[in-house]
Amino acid sequence: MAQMWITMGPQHPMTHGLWTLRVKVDGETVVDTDAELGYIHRGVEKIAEARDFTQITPYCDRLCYVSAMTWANSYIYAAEDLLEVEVPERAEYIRLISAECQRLASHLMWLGAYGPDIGSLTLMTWCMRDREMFLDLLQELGGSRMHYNYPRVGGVKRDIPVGFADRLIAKIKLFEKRIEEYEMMLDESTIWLVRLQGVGYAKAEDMVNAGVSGPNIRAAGVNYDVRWAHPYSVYDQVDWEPAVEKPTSVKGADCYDRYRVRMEEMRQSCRMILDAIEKIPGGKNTNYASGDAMILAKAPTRAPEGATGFSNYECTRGASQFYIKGGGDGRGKNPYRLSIRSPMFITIPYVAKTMIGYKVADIPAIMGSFDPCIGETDR
Amino acid sequence: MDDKYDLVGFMLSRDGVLRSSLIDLLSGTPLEDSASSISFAVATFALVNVVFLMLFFSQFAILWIERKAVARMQDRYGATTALRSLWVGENGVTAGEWWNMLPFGLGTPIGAVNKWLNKNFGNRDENFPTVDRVNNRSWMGKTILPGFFQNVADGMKFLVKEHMVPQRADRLIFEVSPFLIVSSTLLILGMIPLSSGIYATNPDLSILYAIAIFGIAPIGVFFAGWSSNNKYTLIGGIRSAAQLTAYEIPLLLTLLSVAILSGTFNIVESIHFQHSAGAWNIFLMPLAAALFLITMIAEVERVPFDMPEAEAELVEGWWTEYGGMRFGMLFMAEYIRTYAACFLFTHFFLGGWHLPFQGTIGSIEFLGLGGLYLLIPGAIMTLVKSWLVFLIVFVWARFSLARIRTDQILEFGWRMLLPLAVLQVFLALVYRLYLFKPENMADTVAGGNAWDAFGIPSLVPILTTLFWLAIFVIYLNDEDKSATPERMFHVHTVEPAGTVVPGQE
Amino acid sequence: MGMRITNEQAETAAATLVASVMDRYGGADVVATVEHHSNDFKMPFVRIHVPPQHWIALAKTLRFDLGVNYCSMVTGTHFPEGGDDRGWDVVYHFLRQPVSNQKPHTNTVHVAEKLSGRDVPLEVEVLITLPQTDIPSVPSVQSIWVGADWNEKETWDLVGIKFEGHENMHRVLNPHDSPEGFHPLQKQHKIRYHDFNEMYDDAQGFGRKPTDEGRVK
Amino acid sequence: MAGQDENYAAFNSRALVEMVGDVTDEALKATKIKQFLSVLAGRYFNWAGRKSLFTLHLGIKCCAIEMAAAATPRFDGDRFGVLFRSSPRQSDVLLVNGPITKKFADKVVRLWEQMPEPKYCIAMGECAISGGPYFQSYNILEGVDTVIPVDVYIPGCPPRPEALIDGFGLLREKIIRIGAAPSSGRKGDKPVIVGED
Repeated sequence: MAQMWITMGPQHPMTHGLWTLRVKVDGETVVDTDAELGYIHRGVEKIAEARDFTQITPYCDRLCYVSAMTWANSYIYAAEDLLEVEVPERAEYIRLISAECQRLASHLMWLGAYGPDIGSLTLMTWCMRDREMFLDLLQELGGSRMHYNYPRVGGVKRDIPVGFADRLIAKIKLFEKRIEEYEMMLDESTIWLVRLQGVGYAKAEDMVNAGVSGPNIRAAGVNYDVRWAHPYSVYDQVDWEPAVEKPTSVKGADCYDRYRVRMEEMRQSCRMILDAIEKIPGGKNTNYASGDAMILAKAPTRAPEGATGFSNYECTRGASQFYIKGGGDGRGKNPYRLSIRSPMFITIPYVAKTMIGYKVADIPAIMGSFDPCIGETDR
Repeated sequence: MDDKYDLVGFMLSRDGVLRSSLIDLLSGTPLEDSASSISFAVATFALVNVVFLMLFFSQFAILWIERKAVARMQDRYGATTALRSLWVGENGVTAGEWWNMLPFGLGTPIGAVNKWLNKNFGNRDENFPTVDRVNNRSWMGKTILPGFFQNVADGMKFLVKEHMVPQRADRLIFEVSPFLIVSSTLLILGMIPLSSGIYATNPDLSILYAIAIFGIAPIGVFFAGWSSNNKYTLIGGIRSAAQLTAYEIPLLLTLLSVAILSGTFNIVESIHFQHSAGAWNIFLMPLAAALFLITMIAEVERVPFDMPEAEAELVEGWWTEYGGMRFGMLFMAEYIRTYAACFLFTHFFLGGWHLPFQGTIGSIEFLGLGGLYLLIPGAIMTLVKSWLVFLIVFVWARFSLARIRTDQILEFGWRMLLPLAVLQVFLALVYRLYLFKPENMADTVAGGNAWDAFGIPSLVPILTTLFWLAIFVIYLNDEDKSATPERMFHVHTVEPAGTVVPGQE
Repeated sequence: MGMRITNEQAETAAATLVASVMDRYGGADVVATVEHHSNDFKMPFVRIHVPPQHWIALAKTLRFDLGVNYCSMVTGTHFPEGGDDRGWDVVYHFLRQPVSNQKPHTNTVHVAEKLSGRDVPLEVEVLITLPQTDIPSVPSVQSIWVGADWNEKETWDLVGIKFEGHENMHRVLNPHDSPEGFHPLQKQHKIRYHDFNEMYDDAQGFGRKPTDEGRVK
Repeated sequence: MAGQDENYAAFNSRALVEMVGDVTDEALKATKIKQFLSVLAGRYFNWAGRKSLFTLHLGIKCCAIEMAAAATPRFDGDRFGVLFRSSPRQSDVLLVNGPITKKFADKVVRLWEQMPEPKYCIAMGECAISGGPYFQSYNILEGVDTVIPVDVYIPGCPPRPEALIDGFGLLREKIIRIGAAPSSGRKGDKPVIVGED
């Protein structure tokens, strides 16, 4: 059969968003690929130059619609680096708990979207069902289902409500059982194994050189994690360890490793949350008023000319980084230049090349296993 | 044993009520000479229509079964669409008194009925209209057969959708292939008896005929995939052709073993054999039953063998370009094929219209309970059995399994199913030649006992079932949890990743 | 229990990298210093000012001699009123990650407090200042870090920094039919470069409506 | 690539099919049965059309996640016959759930034109209605209604799944007015906005 180019996208079930993958197939085998991005480029970096530092947070929420809290936190750490703010420890704990809840929700969304890619439709509804638990928890903090606008420069918007801790612990305990349920459903299924194992190999050093980060690196056998390598929160005080896989081939990690490492990360997040909610300073059932010194530190609103802020944050899909130059118009009220580094923007072209040589049916399996999110990719 | 309710005899036999009355009616008219053939034609037409309508409308049940069963598997409630909104409108917005637009006041009774329905079964007063609306609480959320009419609505909607043909498509073949698929699928229903007395036609080689009809639709699928002039549909058509070719052969061998065991190529006679010999075929050939189900799932292209219409990579597979009623017909054809597969499994392995333990319970003399038990119509039994097969096998497999890759499908078909089917043929030969006692066959209520051994009645089916059950249990538990998980299937990589620069080849 | 790289480890690692850079490029007005973040942990990082003509050599040194293996982000900035000597900034952010290929059925579990020398994760920020010009250009490091490829594409697309020697440069976020030389993050552009009415006067052809409008309802 | 009129069949099949279609249309026009059925059967076809709204599986941005959540156990849009198809040929509703960039405007118009009549468009979320938070951006259109006629607007950033389900309900309110008896013009002729009542 002759070789032909197939254009997958922008509207395609495989893409998990809006982008185009041009695939050159020889029969059922992929011989060449080409990625095309930019279908939802909103120009957030330009808009941010006309907003002050508090107004930028909602845009960072909307950068990645699956893990809004982590992206808002990532920006907030950069802004605190720029404005030289010391954050109270209780606020750090609350940020950690909220970010890990968001990580659970995001990984559940990934697993739910990965099920239809492989063909199991029930997995999607189950994962979304469990995701609702954590959306409710985050809703108690931020007041919205998806975009919370919760962290502030110097702390968080409001304290955890009374009784939040009990609900959190109960739901985490329930969810730890649900993880075993999913593993029983998937790891015991031979079809799931033969679809994921031996597909989409990626070596660790190649991925690092190409800019891939996060769980995809840890799936290749190294426990490199921004949370301990470039520490930014109280992750050194709570009980956890980075999830890491043992790839079974010299060719690196395959889709099954990436699936396993995300399941393991969900376990670690549960462990982290259960430990942090006990260690939180000021007590887990006390509720400080908004703006209290325990949860919100005084922060300047103007950045000096020439000051820069940088944050390196372990987002759910990899290392998300913000670089802010202070001293813009309005005498420093808003950034002169806000630069966003999205992990998926660099990962997607690499993944497109990773598919070469596999079958057409493996394209969604490989693409989905890297967890693409186009909102952060196009900014 | 024949079913009590003999529609065929009622309509077609020369002294049956219908034909005799027709002949009496025509006597004395110029048509008297040909009265016999005319009555035969009329009776055949009536019979075929009755059987076809029974089969066709009973398939709305499996659509409903699938929809609600899937909802339960996914912790949802499922479709709740009912006919109520015909008279209560949508959220209180109605279409006005549309019946007054009918000419000559024909709509007046419709208006009266509508008023009565609204008075008795209308919406209750709602305190929070939006909340009740979104949570589907109007009329306390109670509906008749919730969701049953959803499929009716889908079908009727497709009727009025615009018909589009892609500009570059080969228009003739694009238009013809759905009709090829649908017509060949409907022909299968002609071969399927609902009971010994209710069938459209019953040729001697009906098994071969049904399977031959099954083999026609793939051609239409490939035509549809090619003529749409779309790369997704083309790949889907090619996948479908390869897959169906690979799975036809094990299917035919399985049915050959059934025919060998029951000594006939006729569906009705094979069902009679299962009762007369005293055991259903599934207890004699569990392997054949499993092979038949697997190959049939592949034949009707459902998960896990739905590569031709894989939503993930091929948008909707080979019917991506079909919209409107063409898509509705293809959708219906797929379900008719599935339904026919359920019927064939019921007839070949589950004893067709025979009741469970018909011989034992049917021969109870106490208070005539056996007679009462035998009064259950065989057609109902056939429908219930095939619905259960659909629910337990097809729906459950579709929504709990994932999708296999094309090369794995073909590898599975050629390397595992084909040898097993050959083995099953030999097993059937051995059973028929050495373990089968023809002299013990009896076509009575109690049934025969042709499968006894050493004087123990029906020892052969018991031992066979236990043997295969043991093998199944061992296969389930033999995996070594502690061993390092070795990768099972490796994909051959033609070029290492990243070595090809796009645009330069 | 959680772990983290301590400040002492990071300080020593940064100091060694700064020393090795300085004794090699000290003469060529390359300035490498150890800076500190100003949020909670005050973690140190390395900031290197390099003129564009020495950038490729320094990049090769960083990548192959000093083990800086991860190019995370490229930021271009436009300073219209920055004066003649500082019209544009190009900031590369690099990370040093202790990641290596694994043998089958094995993995590497680092313990942060025990890491030392080349294995300590480090953050390097390379600052290239360009004079005031219409076509700012720096040499491309696409061939040294694969990760720099699409970052540089994006920087050219949005800011208009020209990367010499970058193969297959094309627009990645803006539409391919964007006007030549339109780079939205340059300061002379408003957030919306088209006027409000232009959209409906069909300037870019986006005012077009499907032909079946009105038949639908 | 085959030309527009080039054809692989032995004779010009297009002419044949069109001729047959014209004959059928003439035969239908000749009789008056069409007018009678259009009233009587029209109401039942209208019921079918509004009860099964197949939505195009198009996920643009944040609201796509809520669109997916509307099909999951807690909200379950399937109760109201809302299914998601991946092919525009088989879908009735184009659910625009995100900002329309200049790069995507042509594509979304093409998707709209690939859908068969009758078809409806729902603008979900601020971005699809007006550009929302990105209203000022250099790459965003002010709402999808600059390129596509919209039936129902669902405000929110993002709207909750309940709002989406209610938006489908309001779309059904709009459809039931099609071919309805002339009466006091209730809402349904103008674009519907969720939460208006």
